[in-house]
Amino acid sequence: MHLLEGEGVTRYFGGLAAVSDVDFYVDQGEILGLIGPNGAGKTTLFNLISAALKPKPGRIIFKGRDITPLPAYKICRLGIARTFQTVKIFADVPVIRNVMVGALFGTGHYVSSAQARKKAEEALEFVDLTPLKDIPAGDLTLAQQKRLEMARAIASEPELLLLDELMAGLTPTEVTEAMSDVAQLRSRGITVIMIEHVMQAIMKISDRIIVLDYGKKIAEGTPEEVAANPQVIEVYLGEECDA
Amino acid sequence: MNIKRLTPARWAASGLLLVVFIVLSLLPTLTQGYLVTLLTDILRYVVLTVGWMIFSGPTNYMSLATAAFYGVGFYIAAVFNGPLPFVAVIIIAGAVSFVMALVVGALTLRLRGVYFAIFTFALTLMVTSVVLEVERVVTGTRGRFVVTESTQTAYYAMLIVTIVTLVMAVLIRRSRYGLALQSIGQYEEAAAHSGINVVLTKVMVFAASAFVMGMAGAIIATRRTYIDPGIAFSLNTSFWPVLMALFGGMGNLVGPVIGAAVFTYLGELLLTRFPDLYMLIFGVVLILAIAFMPRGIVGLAEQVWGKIRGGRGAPA
Amino acid sequence: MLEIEGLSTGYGRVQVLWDLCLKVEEGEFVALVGANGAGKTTLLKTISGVIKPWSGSITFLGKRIDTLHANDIVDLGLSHIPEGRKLFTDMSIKENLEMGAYPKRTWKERRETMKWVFSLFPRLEERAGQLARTLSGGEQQMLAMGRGLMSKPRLVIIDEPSNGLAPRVVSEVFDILGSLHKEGITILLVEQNVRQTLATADRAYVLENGRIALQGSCTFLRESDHVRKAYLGL
Amino acid sequence: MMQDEQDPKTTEESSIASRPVSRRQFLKYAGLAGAAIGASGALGGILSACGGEEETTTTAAPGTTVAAGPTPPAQDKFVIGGARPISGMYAMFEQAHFGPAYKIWVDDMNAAGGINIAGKKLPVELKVYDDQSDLDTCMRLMTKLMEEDKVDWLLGPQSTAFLFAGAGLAQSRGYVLCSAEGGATTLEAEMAKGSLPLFFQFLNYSNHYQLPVFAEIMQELGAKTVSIVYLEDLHGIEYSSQAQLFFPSAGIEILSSTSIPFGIKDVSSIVKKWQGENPDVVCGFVYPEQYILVLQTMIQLDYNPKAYLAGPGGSTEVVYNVFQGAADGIMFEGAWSPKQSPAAQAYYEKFIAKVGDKANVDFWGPLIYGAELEFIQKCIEKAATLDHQKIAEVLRTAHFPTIMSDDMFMTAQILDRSCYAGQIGQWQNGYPQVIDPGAKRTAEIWYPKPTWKEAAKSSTSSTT
Amino acid sequence: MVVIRDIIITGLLLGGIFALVSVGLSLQYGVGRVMNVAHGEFIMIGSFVTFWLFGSTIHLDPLVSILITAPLTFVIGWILHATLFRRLMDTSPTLDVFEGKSMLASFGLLYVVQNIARIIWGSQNYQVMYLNRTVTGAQIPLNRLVALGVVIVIGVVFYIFLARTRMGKAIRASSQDPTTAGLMGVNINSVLAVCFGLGVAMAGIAGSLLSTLYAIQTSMGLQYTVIAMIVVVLGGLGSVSGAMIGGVVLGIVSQIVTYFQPTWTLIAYYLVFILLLLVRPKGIMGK
Repeated sequence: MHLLEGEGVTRYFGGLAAVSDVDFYVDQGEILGLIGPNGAGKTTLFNLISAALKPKPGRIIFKGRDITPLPAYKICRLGIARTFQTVKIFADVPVIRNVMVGALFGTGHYVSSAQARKKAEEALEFVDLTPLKDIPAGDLTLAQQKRLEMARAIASEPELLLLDELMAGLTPTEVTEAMSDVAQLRSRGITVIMIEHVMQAIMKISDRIIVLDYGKKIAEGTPEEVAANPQVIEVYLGEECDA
Repeated sequence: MNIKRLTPARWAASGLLLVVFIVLSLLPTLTQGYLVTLLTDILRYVVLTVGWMIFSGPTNYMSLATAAFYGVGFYIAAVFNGPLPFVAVIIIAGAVSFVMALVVGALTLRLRGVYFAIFTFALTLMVTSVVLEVERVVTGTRGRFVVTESTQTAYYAMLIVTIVTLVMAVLIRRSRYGLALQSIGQYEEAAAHSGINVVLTKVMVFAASAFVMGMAGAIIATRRTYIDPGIAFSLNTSFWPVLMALFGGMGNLVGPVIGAAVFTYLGELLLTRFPDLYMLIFGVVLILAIAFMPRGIVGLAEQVWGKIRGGRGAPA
Repeated sequence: MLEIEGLSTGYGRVQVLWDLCLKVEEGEFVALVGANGAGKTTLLKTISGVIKPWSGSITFLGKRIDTLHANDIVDLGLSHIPEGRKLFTDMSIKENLEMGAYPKRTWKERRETMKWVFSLFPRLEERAGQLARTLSGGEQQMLAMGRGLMSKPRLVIIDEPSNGLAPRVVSEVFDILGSLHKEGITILLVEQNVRQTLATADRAYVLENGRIALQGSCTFLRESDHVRKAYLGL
Repeated sequence: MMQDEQDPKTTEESSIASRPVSRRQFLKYAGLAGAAIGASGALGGILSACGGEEETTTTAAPGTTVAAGPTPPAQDKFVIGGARPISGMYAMFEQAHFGPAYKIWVDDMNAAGGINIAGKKLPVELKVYDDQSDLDTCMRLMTKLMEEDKVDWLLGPQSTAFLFAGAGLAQSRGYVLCSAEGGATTLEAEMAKGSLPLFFQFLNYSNHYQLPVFAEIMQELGAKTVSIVYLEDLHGIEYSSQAQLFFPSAGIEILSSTSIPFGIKDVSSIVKKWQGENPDVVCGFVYPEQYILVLQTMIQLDYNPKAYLAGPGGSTEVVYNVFQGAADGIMFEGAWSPKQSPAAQAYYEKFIAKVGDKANVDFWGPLIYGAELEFIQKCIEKAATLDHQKIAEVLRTAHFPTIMSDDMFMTAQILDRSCYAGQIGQWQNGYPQVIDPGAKRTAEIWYPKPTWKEAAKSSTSSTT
Repeated sequence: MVVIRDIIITGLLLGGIFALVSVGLSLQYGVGRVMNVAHGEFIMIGSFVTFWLFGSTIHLDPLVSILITAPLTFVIGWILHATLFRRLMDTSPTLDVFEGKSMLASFGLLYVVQNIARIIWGSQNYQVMYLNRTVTGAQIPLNRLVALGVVIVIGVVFYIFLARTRMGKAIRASSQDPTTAGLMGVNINSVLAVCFGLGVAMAGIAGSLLSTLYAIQTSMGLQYTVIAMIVVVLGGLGSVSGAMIGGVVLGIVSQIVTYFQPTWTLIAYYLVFILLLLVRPKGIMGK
């Protein structure tokens, strides 16, 4: 049984298919990369998995259970946490309390404030934000805010983590760090689906990659397979135009 | 776990608060007469403003339904005070407002921004019209006589409701639900994806704030001898708590309390000194406050204090 | 023509651009590349006056523009074609183009200018009366570019024109940029499609985390390992 | 002196339906409060407060400074206070009907050197607060006037609902409240029960005189049928329900009775209904805003009943002027006429001088208020004290001549019917006439009323 | 049948009046995001200026007086936006905050305008008697017909203004995407001030006509604001044609209910409004 499975997942926006009949799965402990040009439907797919949107038609199955009809907060409590492409942090709330939200509400079982704080501190430690834990989250840099989102997601004890462009805007050094963070997540038993534009990172770290274009799945396979796929090269990297 | 956060400043503040409440609870024995009436009125606005803040402060949903919940409490008192003991009437009034807010909240809290404000505004008008029509058809008249309570009874009842409101506000603010509300206000979507049951949280807190509003209404009704729907559901009751909160500053709980107190007292002063110009002055003050004191009296005080202390004002 | 010095800015309390310097000479075709979130769009918005700089200066045609409002900057001959087209979807194509000629200087000549734009984008002329929202993605991008040209700019800054377009259309867009450049219009282009961008532009800046990480001629950059790694994952 | 002091259990609110507060209940509150504060000190405070409650709660009433017997008071002015609608929906009444009457009286009094209390002349000071036409504010300000400002005399609040609430409030503070402005049967019942011994009603209203008199007039004219429109407010509801009592017993059939809300914007369907019913008389128990709309619609649809009775505001020349004389022949609740007596003519001129515009004079209230104040003044002077209980005794029984009547007196705390200048008026050539049956009638009734066009043509309205 | 015909005709006429009092608010919210609670106060100002001119020695025709009330109210609106609302815009971090603050500030404005008017004109009821007859043959009141005519003219003129003129196009562009309109060279601040001024001017025009239809008094504003809010939300915030349709819908609903039970009229307004908000929060014409 796959950890998460999507069957014929489709979603239209005003006549245009943002995601069109996509089948996908991810297994326990895997890191799945999701790539494609801007507007290919990657974030929409995340929204469908995390129930920000409902697939019409299509089904999403998590650990053998059809979670399609569930509201977003229940999805989170079942163990699917996410981050956002455009950061959605609670800007006026201190960093630590941002993370505590995940710990208090996202786990699906009762967590005392003290436990939540402890968990939040651990999560912040993991993303290296401990020194900044008491300042308002809005004062962080964008890169730090991305990490904060990850911490908030981790604090909800997910089994599956959806990372949307975690590495956007990072310097090469930071990208390397972020990669090791993701690898560490896996060693903690967290399965990851990540959308990423930083190719070098996603190629290196993913076990498997799905390529979307115009809402359709055009390729799937190991990084090597995908990188060698001519269709992928054409749509994703742009036509080769020799100067 | 809160003990370690009780710094000397907090001790001092708590002590001061205690003194204030002791003075307030002894007051009717010290002075008889108008001050008690005025204080009851101020406390009423403290309850309404803080009640409004409990929900609308962190979530940024501007509710204009205060008059509806307050008015329902008002009416409950008109109908039941006398046959039932006063305490029961207050609690029933709160409970009915609570239930009403549950229903309203479940229906409307998906509306955002100005739509929510207009909806709650129209709701108040509709409740007024419906009650008016029901009274005309059922009782053949427009209003009702209310079994009254004495000035002091009403004062103490209002004081207790004020304390309940403040305690509730502090508890909600400190608790996980306060954090949840704040998260909802800042980014509703992210809150949902972090596991917060957004709808339930909003509706429950909305209803809790309606609870204290209903209680305040029931108490004031017993000071009025006679009421009718126009009196119970005055639109001012919806707008004033918002303005008072804004006037005092929405950053913390002190702001609304100060806002309500200063606003009510200032209003009274102008009303009696300049009866002809009162509303005009009031309007001008309001506009200036909104335009030039975005963080209210408390914000202004902090800024001034910051400047005095070391030239470094509070962040704008 | 355009000179940026020591520019810092951001949103709210978050700084996005750090002490940034950039120069575009008259007649140049300059590209600005960098990862998502590196600050490219922010930079363009700051140039065109949508975002106010925190510090630093922006000079256009010898005039400080960092204190001006967006509408005054257009008037000086700097046109910003925003990311995601940002068309007025409830207005017709003709009206969208007219809006492009909004500054008083160009409003009077809008009919002539429109003829010129139609000659660049013949498909727009065929559909002049249609609402902008009915166009396909490629046509919308054409319209956005056409609209940006209606103010007869000396400098066009253009943000991600290939975003979400089919490959064939993308090359069409680049062809048009090339021909505009040949007409003597100075261009500052932001793109993700690095390969094609570097093939078309003269010179490029690489933006990383709100700072210029690298700059040079496109030929040089195409050979750069850094660029290849960051963008192509090769 | 104070009723409350004799029975401390009922505390201050003895009037309409108060309930004594038991000590047990108070302990309950105290317990709750104490728990909430979490401080035993506060608990003690409330407990002691509770004890205080049972000792005395009455406020210093104006009479307390005055010793018994005709000793002049120590104070050197006589303050008369009121919470009045300076702004808001009732402001027009304050502007045109009531406010000027009070000011005239104060001016007159001061011109005469003040009010004479036991041989000492006290200048009169008027203290008016704006209640914004809001009952809540009004009650608070009335409390302030009584408890903090400790005024010597209290003006009644404006509008029936306010009066209901104010009567009990003043009663509880030991203040006499004389009201002209509004009133209703419900309050009369309370007065009959004896729970409002300090309340006196001067204005004529529905059951007590106006509708019975109107029924008499209709009988006299031979009108057999009536249609009613009334506003969904206390005045409208009150009048329409009284009409249901008085009209049928006078042999007049009510064809329909339609209620309308505030803010209605089209009444053509109602006027069309009347066209179908064709009643002899239409009664509009509505305020000027709706009255103007109803009349305008009737003119537009050219529907002209034989008589139309207008509610409050129908008696003002302002509203009459709106129709540029077409309203000639309209009857109104009221009423008095300057032609009635030299005193009325003199008061009319004084009133114009005060409001500055004769269009602003109302022909229902002012003469009554003028007479009311004159009557009160004479009663206070006769009582020779500021003790409200004693003044109330005088008010109950005294007979004085006033500008309205040679013999003005109260019957069961309500001004006697014989004292009024009139109950129903009619506009005739832009002039208000009293049309009560009998001696009070100042002109023959126009019946049927002229058509709208005739009226507009023939009128010598004051606008021209 | 006669009843149905009557309801439709009077409903249409009433709808015209409702549309008249609403178009201005629709414009103010649609483009400027100001939910102007003081909207009705400007209607009142228009009414009283017209009344005053009518009663003065020149005895100005109410329709002609629009030529005075409209520019006058426009200038008031323009100044208010250029000072108060622009400041609120500059100091508000988000659009939501601005909407809330501007609504509350306009509540203060309500007090100010109403009380200045009360000090000038007092609290009496007045009305301008004008064209108070029916169209011969049909029972259609002429003054209401004129009001309907004027609102149609306003609608058409405004439509042409929006469709044809440079400023009109700028307004449309700004209401769709203010930032991009700025990139086109549109001075957003001035467009917003003009729009707000136009909205207030429309209130002024409505006031001129209302003074011939209903009793006017200085406290009349709020009831028209409430009607306008309902109509505008019915039609979809920001849509001028929506305001027209919303007005007519409300007018006909009002006449149907008045026919059966007049006291339910207001309840029906609010009920229609509340149900519509729940079912279609963006209004009839909303997208």
